[in-house]
Amino acid sequence: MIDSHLPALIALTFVLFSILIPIFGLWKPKSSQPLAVLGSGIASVLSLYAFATYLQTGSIRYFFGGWEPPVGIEFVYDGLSGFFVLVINVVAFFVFIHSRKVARTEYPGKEMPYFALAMLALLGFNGMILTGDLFNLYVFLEISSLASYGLIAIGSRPAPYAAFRYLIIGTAGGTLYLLGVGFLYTVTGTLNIIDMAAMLPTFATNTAVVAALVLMVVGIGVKAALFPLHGWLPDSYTFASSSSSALIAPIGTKVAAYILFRIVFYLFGVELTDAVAPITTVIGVLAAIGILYGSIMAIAQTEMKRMLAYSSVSQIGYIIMGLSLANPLGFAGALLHVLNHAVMKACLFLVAGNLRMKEGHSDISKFDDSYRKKYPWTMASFSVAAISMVGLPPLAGFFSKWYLALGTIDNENWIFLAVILISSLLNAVYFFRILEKVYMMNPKKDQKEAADAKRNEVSFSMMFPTSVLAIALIVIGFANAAIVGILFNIFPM
Amino acid sequence: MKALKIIILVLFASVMIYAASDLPYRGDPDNLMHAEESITGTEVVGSYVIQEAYKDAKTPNIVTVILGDYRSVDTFGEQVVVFTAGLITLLILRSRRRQV
Amino acid sequence: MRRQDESPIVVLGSRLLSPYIMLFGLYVIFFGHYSPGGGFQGGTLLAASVLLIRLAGGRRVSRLQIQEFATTPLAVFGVIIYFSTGLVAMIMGGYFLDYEMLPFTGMEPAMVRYWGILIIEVGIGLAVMAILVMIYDNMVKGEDYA
Amino acid sequence: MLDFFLGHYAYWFVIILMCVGLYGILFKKNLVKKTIGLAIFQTSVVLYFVSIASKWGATVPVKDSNIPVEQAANYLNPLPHTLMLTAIVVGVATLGVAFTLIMAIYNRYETLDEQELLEKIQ
Repeated sequence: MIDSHLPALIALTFVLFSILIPIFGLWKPKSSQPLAVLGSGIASVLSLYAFATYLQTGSIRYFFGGWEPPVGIEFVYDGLSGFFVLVINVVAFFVFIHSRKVARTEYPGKEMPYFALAMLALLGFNGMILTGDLFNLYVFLEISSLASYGLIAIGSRPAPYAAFRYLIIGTAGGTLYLLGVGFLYTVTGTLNIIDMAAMLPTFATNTAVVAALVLMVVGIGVKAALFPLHGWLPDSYTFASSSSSALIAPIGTKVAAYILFRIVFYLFGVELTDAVAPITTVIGVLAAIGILYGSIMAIAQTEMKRMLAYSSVSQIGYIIMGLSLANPLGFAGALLHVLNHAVMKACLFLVAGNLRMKEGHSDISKFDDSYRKKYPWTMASFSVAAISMVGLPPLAGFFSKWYLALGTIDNENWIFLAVILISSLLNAVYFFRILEKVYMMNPKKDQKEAADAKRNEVSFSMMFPTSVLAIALIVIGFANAAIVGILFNIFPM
Repeated sequence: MKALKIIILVLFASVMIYAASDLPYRGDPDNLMHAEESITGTEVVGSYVIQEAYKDAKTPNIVTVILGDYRSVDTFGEQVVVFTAGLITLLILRSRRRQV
Repeated sequence: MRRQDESPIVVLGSRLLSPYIMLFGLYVIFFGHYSPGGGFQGGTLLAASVLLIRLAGGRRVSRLQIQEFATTPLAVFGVIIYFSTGLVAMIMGGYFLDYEMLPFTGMEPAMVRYWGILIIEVGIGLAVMAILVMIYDNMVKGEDYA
Repeated sequence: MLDFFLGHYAYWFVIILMCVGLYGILFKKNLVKKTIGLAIFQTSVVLYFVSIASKWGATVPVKDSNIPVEQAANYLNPLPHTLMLTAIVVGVATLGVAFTLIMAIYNRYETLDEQELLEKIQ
């Protein structure tokens, strides 16, 4: 009986906890963070169970209010949405474990609204992934965006300004998406994705449909930080508090990329998308430019969080590029990269959070070899994630790039292949310079102080999620064949 | 920078005019979204709710029935959006001193 | 800061108007089944009546109406009403927000839906009122932590 | 030609309003004015949805016992109206958050001009 309710239960868990946290938080503010961990833990278990159920019995459609789809709203739990839900909920669970100490130092006395908002942001992300209705997607998009603005505005001094810029551009993007939905509704008369997908081939030459596709891709592209629309991202991630950026960086842009997958593969279909407008080619080229631009800008940064933010711009390009290849290999590579990048980015931002907590900064130029003595576990996790980011074989990052490269070879798209290879080299440049500072001979001027550096590891609640995510990267690397086998089955054609 | 902004504005306006040129006429009862049945044979929401709303919920105001019943998850999401806005003011503007 | 002058005319006018606005808000919520209206519109009107008193009378008078610390629980309560309505329907064996499954015995399904819509409209009205007042209160304080 | 114009004039007004809103977002330096532009931009989409809901010779979507509901052409399409109730509320919530952020910015930097803000942040 519970099986048929799973899609709704995953999202409703977050509603329940976003209600429980204010109730208990007003009474005992300290209880907010454990409740958030509990909530996302339950959601992770549910999504794991739901994915196992999906593998056995197939996709689940959930009709809210008992109304059949064209009239009512449905949640669709199929392979793609199940995979994304699983990834984001598990990553969020580890980030919440980590944020206990951060909450006490960076925004004391504000745990209750902070964690309630984090729950609401996750509700929005889960709802966006699961929903099968275009307007309902807009509602969840706005929930998640508003909550993200709030989370980003907490942090260092310029954080509200970064959040405000994100608000302006993000809301404009959301409104463009709504307008695109309006055009599609005017032409077809329905809002359900499955229903509309059956009708759209009739209207392939309608200019309103062409404009709707362009507007929706631009609107969602803002959220996904697709290359020319990425302007809000570096400032937001840099100025936000460590736990906010660790929560939003791995999850937010992935979910927007998922909406692009939905629109291109499921709503329009690849052939129709290309017949309507050369969208896949255009976003592929933009993604390639974004990969190179993000990597080069990341090299120029000296602040670790800003470097990671630019690296996000570059990595989201891989996912969009896999989408634009529109073949099974590219699709599997992109999805595997969603998983890998979510884990890697979460791990790296948690490392940045650990350093900020202990050292008070995350400025790369001040790193030296006393760090490896002081923070052995943090730095080991960082090394694993960084090497995986560069894409060296036994680790997870290698395999997603491998499948993407195979996909480009399959399409005989040599330029994209070159972009992937060059970008890997650039990644190596900006990650190995940190590893070099930490592990190679780079002693402090004051020798005595360096020799006195004692082990000063962060507390267990911060070290545990960081290390688990790093170990997960190794596990994913060895289990890649099984994961890719599942991902090939998800491919819609 | 200013030139880029002007280009964006002009581009947007031209996309919109391009789209509007093929939109159905306003108020034409033969539009697909007002039709009784869609081209694939499924229900069209706009007509279905007009015909069935009173039978389903005994409520004359059709908009209320859609809002509260057919698309109640949208409305729930809407309430959550407002709730989110309230929490954000609480998060950003409340002082450091513990309230309550 | 300037001394706050209380104008008796403004206070009197607001106090005269406020109950009627509140009444109209309740009317809009409960008459949403028969005419344009509903939870959001009515909740906004309720909030307007509360805010009128807050604007005219200042803190001293508004304390008698809705206290500042009460707004968050009220908002949560409004969300709970909507959420639990859906959840009860789910526990009774239907889909989330399937009002037919609500445990009203001896009523035909259409009437159960009628009452279900009313319950959630009340929840929305409560939440919207509480949150708009909450936003106003927080903005008036306007203290920032940095 | 006249037919085309009469069928589409509502859309042209929406487009003009939208461009006004986008102009506000792109060119205005003051954060409050930017927010106003954003509000205009959102409202124009609301107007678009309301304008597509209309049918010639139909009445408001509240059941009237004198007008049979069996012919759907007698009533306006209620779905866009419902969607826009949601979108309006979302817009209001966004404005509330925007002004909250503006207040937080003003408390810290005591200016709302974008140029000055950027100088003060550097």
